[in-house]
Amino acid sequence: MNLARHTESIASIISSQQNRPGALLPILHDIQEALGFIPPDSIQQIASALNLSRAEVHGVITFYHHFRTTPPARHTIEICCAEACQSMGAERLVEHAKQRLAGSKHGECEVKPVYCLGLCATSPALMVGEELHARVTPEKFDRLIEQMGIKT
Amino acid sequence: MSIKIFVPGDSAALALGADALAKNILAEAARRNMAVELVRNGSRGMLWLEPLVEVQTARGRVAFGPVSAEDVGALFDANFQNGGKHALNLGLTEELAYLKKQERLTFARVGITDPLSLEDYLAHDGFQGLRKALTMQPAAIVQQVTDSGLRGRGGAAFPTGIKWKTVLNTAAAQKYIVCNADEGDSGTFADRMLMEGDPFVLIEGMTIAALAVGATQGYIYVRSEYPHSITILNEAIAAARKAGYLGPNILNSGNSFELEVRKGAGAYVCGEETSLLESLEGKRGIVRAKPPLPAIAGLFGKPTVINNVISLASVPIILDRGAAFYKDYGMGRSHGTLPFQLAGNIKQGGLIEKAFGVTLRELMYDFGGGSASGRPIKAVQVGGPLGAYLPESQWDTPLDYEAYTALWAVLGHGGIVVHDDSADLAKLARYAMKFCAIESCGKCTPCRIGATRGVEVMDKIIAGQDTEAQVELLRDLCDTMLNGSMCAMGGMTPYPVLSALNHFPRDFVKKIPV
Amino acid sequence: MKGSEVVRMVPDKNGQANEGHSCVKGRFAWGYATHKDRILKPMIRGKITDPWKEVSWDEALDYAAAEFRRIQKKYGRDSIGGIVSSRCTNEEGYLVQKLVRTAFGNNNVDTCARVCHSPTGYGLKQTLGESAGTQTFKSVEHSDVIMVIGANPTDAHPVFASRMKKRLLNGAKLIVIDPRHIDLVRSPHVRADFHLPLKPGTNVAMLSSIAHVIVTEGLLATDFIAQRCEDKAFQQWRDFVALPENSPEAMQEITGVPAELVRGAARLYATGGNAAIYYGLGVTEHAQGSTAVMGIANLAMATGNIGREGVGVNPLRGQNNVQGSCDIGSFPHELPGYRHVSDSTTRHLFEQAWGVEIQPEPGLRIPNMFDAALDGSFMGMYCQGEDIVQSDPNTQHVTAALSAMECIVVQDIFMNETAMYAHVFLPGSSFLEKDGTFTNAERRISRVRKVMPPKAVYADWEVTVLLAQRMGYTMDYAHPSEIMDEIARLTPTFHGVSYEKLDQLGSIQWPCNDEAPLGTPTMHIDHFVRGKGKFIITKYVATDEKVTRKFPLILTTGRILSQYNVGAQTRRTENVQWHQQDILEIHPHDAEERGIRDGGWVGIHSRSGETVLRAKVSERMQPGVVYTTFHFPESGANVITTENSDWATNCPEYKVTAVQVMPVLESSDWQKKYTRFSKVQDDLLKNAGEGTGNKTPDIKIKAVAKSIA
Amino acid sequence: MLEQLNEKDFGTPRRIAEQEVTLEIDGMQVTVAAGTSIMRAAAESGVNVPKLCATDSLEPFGSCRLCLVEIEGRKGYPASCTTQVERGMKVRTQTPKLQALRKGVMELYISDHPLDCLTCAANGNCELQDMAGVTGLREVRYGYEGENHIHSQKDESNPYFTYDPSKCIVCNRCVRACEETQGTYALTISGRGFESRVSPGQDQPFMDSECVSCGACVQACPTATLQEKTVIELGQAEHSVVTTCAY
Repeated sequence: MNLARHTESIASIISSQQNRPGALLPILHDIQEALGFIPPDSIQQIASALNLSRAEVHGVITFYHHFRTTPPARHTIEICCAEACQSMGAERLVEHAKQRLAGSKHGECEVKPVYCLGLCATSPALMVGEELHARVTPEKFDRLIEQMGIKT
Repeated sequence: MSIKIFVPGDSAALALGADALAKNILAEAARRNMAVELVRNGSRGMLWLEPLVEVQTARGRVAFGPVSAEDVGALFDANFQNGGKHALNLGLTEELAYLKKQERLTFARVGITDPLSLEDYLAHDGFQGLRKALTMQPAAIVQQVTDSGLRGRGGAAFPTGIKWKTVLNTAAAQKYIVCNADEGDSGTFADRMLMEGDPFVLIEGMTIAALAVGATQGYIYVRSEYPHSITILNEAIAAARKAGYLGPNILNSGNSFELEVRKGAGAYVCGEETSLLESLEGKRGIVRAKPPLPAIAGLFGKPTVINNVISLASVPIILDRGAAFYKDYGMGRSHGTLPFQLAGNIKQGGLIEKAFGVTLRELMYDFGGGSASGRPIKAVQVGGPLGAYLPESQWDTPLDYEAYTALWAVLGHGGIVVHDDSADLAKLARYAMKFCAIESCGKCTPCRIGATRGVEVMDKIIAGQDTEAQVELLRDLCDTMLNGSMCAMGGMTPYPVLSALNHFPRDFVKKIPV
Repeated sequence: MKGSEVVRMVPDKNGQANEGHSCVKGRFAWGYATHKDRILKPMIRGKITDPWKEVSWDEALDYAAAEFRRIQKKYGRDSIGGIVSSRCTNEEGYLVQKLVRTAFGNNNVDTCARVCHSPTGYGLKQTLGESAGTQTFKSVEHSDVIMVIGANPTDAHPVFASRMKKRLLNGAKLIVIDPRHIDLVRSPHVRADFHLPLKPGTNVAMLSSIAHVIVTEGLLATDFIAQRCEDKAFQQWRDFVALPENSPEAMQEITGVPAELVRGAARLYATGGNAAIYYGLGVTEHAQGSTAVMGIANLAMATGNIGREGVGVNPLRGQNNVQGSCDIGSFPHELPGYRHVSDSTTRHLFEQAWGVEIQPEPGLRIPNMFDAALDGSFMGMYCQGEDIVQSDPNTQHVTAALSAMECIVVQDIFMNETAMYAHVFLPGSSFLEKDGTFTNAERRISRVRKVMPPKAVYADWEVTVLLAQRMGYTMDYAHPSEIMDEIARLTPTFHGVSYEKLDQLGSIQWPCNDEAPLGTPTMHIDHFVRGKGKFIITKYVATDEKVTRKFPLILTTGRILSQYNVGAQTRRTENVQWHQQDILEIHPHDAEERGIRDGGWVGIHSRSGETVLRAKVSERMQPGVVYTTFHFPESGANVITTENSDWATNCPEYKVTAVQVMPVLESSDWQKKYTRFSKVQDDLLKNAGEGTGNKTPDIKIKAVAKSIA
Repeated sequence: MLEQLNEKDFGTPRRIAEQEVTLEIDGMQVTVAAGTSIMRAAAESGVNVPKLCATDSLEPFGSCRLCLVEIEGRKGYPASCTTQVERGMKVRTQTPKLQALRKGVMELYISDHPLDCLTCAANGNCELQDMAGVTGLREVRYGYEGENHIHSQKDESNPYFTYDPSKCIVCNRCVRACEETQGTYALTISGRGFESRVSPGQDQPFMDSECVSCGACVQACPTATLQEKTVIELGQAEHSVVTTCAY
């Protein structure tokens, strides 16, 4: 996605949101949903639209772990590592996932921890995009990888 | 005459293949040219049975679970649509002990109604509370909530009535109602289940709050890890607004209340009320100094009611059935019910709404059926990642705010995470510090530096390096964090750490080859 | 400090003007004081083509005095004069004007305030009765509405801009009237409620249309006016302003600002609560500068926004002691305290104190000096701490005049542009090397305290005393405090001022006398200094500087944060890292039309001359208007400004010059000539050492600036 | 602490109000304007509560947690900078518990701070150094091999001052000065938790940010993190003179 198209789509997102009180987070969410990340050089555009400084917008982006300023891997798997899932083997699942994806191309699939998807009675759980998976056994994880077409 | 089949749309069910199941049922019914009305209800809360399919029969709703997409053919063959015999047939849902022994007030409709059907909601006493509130003076509404004994269900357990009263008595051109749906505690999903199972009750509760304190704008701050809750809430809000229960002229009473969902962005600390307000204002989720209290100077500096999903969702029934009815449940100063969430290494995990006073043992064994692994239960963390670990000796204490405070434990948001004897409490104590280091907002020193040092001290203890001195240092650090921190993040991380240390000392001394 | 060496400079928390804040210049850019360019030895030369010759102080002063006397004998008493700097102290300014009126025996003394706020002096004197701002800076904390017209505080008055922003952040409303989209219009957390982007040179039209709204929509503070203002003048003013020709609708095509914007701003100013007007050189440096100042005073009186905290008419002065240099009588027509030379009682007071006869007629203003030099009747000048070649408009005219003169004495810390035309160079002293006082825009007199001995033996006031003695007039002061005592004795508004009281109170805002022993924070509280406020009709007259086919754009000039005035000090500090050269800002539309690239070289022609600058394509501009700063001599910004000036005070019309801008490949002829000329002068300076072959002795001072570079 | 050089810092800004409030601090009756912080009330009556993130030119922030006090009838240990005086309050600023807490906080600070006081540009004029003395810190039991910022890269892009993140205690005084005193908002804290650090613009050198180099942050900084290059070059000043700016 070249920079010019970025600026356009960001501009339309901003204009649709900027008059809402506390509009920064909604704007950042929409940009990340549209482009997969928040381009650092769009921060000036966002800041001036909201009459903030670049530093303030940068401070907010770096505070929240959900936001990222680099393009994401093709797939991102967020595995819950909180206590409930730990009690049902989340750590083993993370190890398994890492081994399983070791062979995959760089930038193909990234495994990230997340702290609680609210599926604590059906642990261990993970989320791919907005798709949830519960009681994930290593086998179930492997099937999921195949369905997602990730070559390892 | 068409057959009514219920397949839950709750995230837990979706995570276990409910969508594929629903598709298969419709396809199979079409193949057998049967007229079927499929309802995507909320979850009944018996999560080991999800996806739990129900069928409307003359005798009542018959439950089948856990159903996988492959079972559909066999179910139809067994005439399941009329409650026919089948291995998965669990009999009438209402008769299931797990449900029957609960006192479902806040969660009365969850699993029963179609979450997005206004008629379904109205048919189950929906908006009665609001209609009554519309006939009352704001102070009278606040009085009802105060008399009901309702306290903050997010974890602080602050009397909701008093909070509302402060906002009512603080004059301002603009006031806000903020719903804390960040639900970052591990082991908790009550907010999620309610938002996805009965969004209208939350909307009704917030509207009543608005009437009570004179607010015209409300926000629901939902964590980014709950995409489905956000979708369902937005649809419910749109439906409620179209039908006049929200918007410029609620039930042409002249009162206006607008409601908007806002998405969090991966910060546990934004569950703390002032950090949440900073986040809503589009800033870093840094904890504010108190005073001023949010009730006086909250969102955008204006008086703000900020309550948890369950607190707000419990208001309609209080207004509908009266304060005394709600107060009658519970014990001591813990009135009403709490939706406990049984999770972790448990055979029958799920949502159990009970009056205060029930014990941990009853929940874990009578409801939970013991550990999922079959091994003996060693420790139970109650109240999320900042809750204490309880050894067996404390499982008979009644679940009551004051009783738990006496144990140096907390009820918190009602999350119960069960660990069997394979759990190493030193590693869990280390995780408590690690979690605090990951989620600390970084403003105050005890938490910003303390959590990171806490992990390092725990590593030395686990590695057996001069354990005694390190344990003493750990206690000092916990004292600094407990008393020095600005908020519960750093202030309560010592609860799991010290409870693990005090109740399971053996885990802290054994030498593990590095 | 460490001994007599500056370690760091921090704002004083108890400073009543800045309350613990500073900007990059004051906080860090003080290295110039010990910069290697400092000239530390007096020098003289016969003609400006001769090399400089280093001489002793005695020889230089004797030579200067002799030359002045020779010129007076040859061309008459009025053939010499002096210029007071707005960067030197009150005491030094007082002595220079005293030297001219006593030793020189005429009134040919002027100050660079001529080219900045002289219209303020005139305008406010006519309407309110005192040539100074009416408030303290602190009063902005009580303003509900702030109107900024013809000023860019965040660049030119940064410390006050921060105080203003603090007030804006917690609720005050803001009206900005400026051709450019300056930072105050929109920057983080600051947003002007009204921005009226008028065409340069149409301030009076705008002010009249605002007044029109206030009068015709019944927003007048009628009882304030009845009590406090002259009724007849008000009636005339009201009827004039109410004329349809002054309505926002009528004025729209003159100012280029939509009428409803003007009406909105006017209503906000009149009804928004405490409303304060802050204005700068963008108001005064016009052909109708004085008229605009009176227009501003009219608005304040019409809405009763005078005489309490949070309101007022507040000029933002161009330099640290512009206010002071005007107060102590450096204008040719006034003696200290704004009292006209023709007022015989005042004149006798000074004649008696100084023991000389003072001419009753005003002397030459700076522009008159140039004209007189060209027609051979003004041949000698004593110029202390001022660089008229770079800061005055129409540079060729100025340099021609100076070249025609026979003895120019320049006293400065560096070899500046004017010194290239000088015959005697007397080393000056920086503010670190002398005691004295400055007076800022809120009439606050603050102490300047010596922290190191003068690098060139004498503080500036001592040099003036010595020169006077050489010309047969004795002034003896042991310490600048005695000079201030003399000013206090002779000037009613300064009666109560003394160094002792200044040390006690920290600072004093004049008038300070028996009625106001501790000074006067807010003026015109119960009555105006002139008794009743006087409304004055401000008829809009378009400037002669018209855009033509040949010169279709309007050039306006201004300041940038990191550089100061002619940049003599700041160009010799690390501030150059922010602003290396003067840049021409141009609207994208105008640039595109002319094939101008961002960063490319452009030639700017006006009917006065031509110069070449790098271009910056900027959305801040409005189509048809270009902008530059004048901090660097080689930019020759003033080569293209014209001789137009304010009708009442000759304050040059820097802000409106019709120009054409075209991409070019090489610098302008003027710049080539300038480069050659300054090269020659540098060489003449290089071998100034009496046979020692090298430049001024390189004193081993731990020059802090050097260690940073 | 070069007392005579730096005037007394009362910790929170002066408040102006009609009514006055009288309270007891360490047994002394103190009367101050309503809205004044306990910290300032104590400072005005000669009791200097330890502080690091508080300075009287900026609104209180309450992050360092050194200024905790005990108030009769109020549980916990409220910060005296963010807690305002109330009629009849009984405040204790020094108790064994407070001493332990302050030492605990200081031990954490110094566990992530270079131990180069003697060669540090702020030597003799550093509030962290003073507070370490006041709180009686004698040992840092965490050791120094844990996570730390001691090797952070210096930013010397601004010609007049240096930003050395290794000495930053994240007290936010610079960020607050850029907002409250100057109004440019060029600084923020980037990241959260342990790696929170001051960030001009988007984690850029000062010269590439919107910083107008007014020096308010350098003056507000309690340590050598933001330090004038002239002080680094020449060492601390030994006397000061009040004069008026020549610009």
